[in-house]
Amino acid sequence: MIRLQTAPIETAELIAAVRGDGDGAVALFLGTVRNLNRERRVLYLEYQSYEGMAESELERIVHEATGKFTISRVAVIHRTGRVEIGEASVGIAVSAPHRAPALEACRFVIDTLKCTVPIWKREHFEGGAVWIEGPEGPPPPGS
Amino acid sequence: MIRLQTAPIETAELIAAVRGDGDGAVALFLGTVRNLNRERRVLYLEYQSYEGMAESELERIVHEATGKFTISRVAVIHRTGRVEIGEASVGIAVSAPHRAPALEACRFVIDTLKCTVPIWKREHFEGGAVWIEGPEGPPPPGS
Amino acid sequence: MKLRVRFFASLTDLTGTVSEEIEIAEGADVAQLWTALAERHAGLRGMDYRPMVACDRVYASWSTPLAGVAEVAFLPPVSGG
Amino acid sequence: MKLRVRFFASLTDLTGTVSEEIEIAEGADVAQLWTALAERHAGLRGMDYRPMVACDRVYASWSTPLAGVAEVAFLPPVSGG
Repeated sequence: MIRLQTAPIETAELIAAVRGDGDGAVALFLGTVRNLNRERRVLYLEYQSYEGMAESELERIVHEATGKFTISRVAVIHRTGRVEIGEASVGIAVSAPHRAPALEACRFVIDTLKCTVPIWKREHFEGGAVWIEGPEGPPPPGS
Repeated sequence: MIRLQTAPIETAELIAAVRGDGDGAVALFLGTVRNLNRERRVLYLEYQSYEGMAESELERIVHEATGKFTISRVAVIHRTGRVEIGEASVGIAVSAPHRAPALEACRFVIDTLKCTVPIWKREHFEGGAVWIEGPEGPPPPGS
Repeated sequence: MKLRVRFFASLTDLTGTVSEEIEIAEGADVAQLWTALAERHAGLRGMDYRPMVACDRVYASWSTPLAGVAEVAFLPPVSGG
Repeated sequence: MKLRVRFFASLTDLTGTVSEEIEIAEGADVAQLWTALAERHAGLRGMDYRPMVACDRVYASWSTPLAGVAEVAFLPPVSGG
């Protein structure tokens, strides 16, 4: 299961989507919105995604994880729009026969998601808002 | 929160027990009962614990994890008595400002729990039951 | 040929738009498209990095030819999770 | 002095009990207690490994003296999780 949604993430749904009777482990990761970022008080975050491409990049990551680790199923839900402090912006569940690959694949999916999936967050604070963007690439040609 | 219980584990309770507004990550691990073990069809498991000592060993592990990793809170629930196929026998939740220590501490807690916490499982299968016990130590003195 | 261009995150602030159509020469590549866009949008000319690019929702490079492409998206460093 | 002894997992099958009281000499250690238990329970004599031991719910060693200890537990290799 891969989904972008504006509604809050239900962890029970993520777990139910991956759980199987042959599995001995389920690893779950939730990225949650912090009330502080770089010592600035955050009011809420707002997520923008490139619809269609975000889902297909997530599919690619899940496919890569399934090839790399001995796991059974992966489910990923990412919020879009406004996400409040303390809420989960992303939830990842991985099931596997044994615990080590479940936890390692969960780590791989969140790490890769943060590098490649076209989703951006805008941080809203008292008096303004800024786009938070990852480490920058090389300058544009001719600049 | 550290608890042994006969009732099914509610993951929402584990997550609520650790989540804080300053945290950016929650890692959760569920150990679930497999329907097959060493190619034998399992009917259900039965967990026995050394009450009092199991909890204090878990406290010790949580304390060690909190010293070792930059994490906020840890919650552990382990079932005792009969646990059905597909149900979680153990649930561990760890919150942290950042994702890497949350996932690493979760791994540390389950790995250490499996080595030191006085809990044993008895596997029930068609026609019998056996105690599952970890790797054995040296022979008793004088044997 | 006609293309749809999409901007995301800070690029929408720099261009004042999330999406626009542009007419570009047959045989142009992504770098040439960017040059044309920078002529339209002063905000893009001051950028100190080159964004990632996707052609029809698949990551591409700045030398990717645009023949047969319907939608090009410029993607600032992502920050999901 | 009087002690409570607890057995777990396969040790309950080998001894036929989960708990019993035993009278042991002042100054005895865990290893001496085990020898006394093995005299009572034939099942313990055939064991090919030495279980872990806890004194008053804290891991101890086979040379731990039993003075002041109320409860000794013998613990097969654990298998929780």
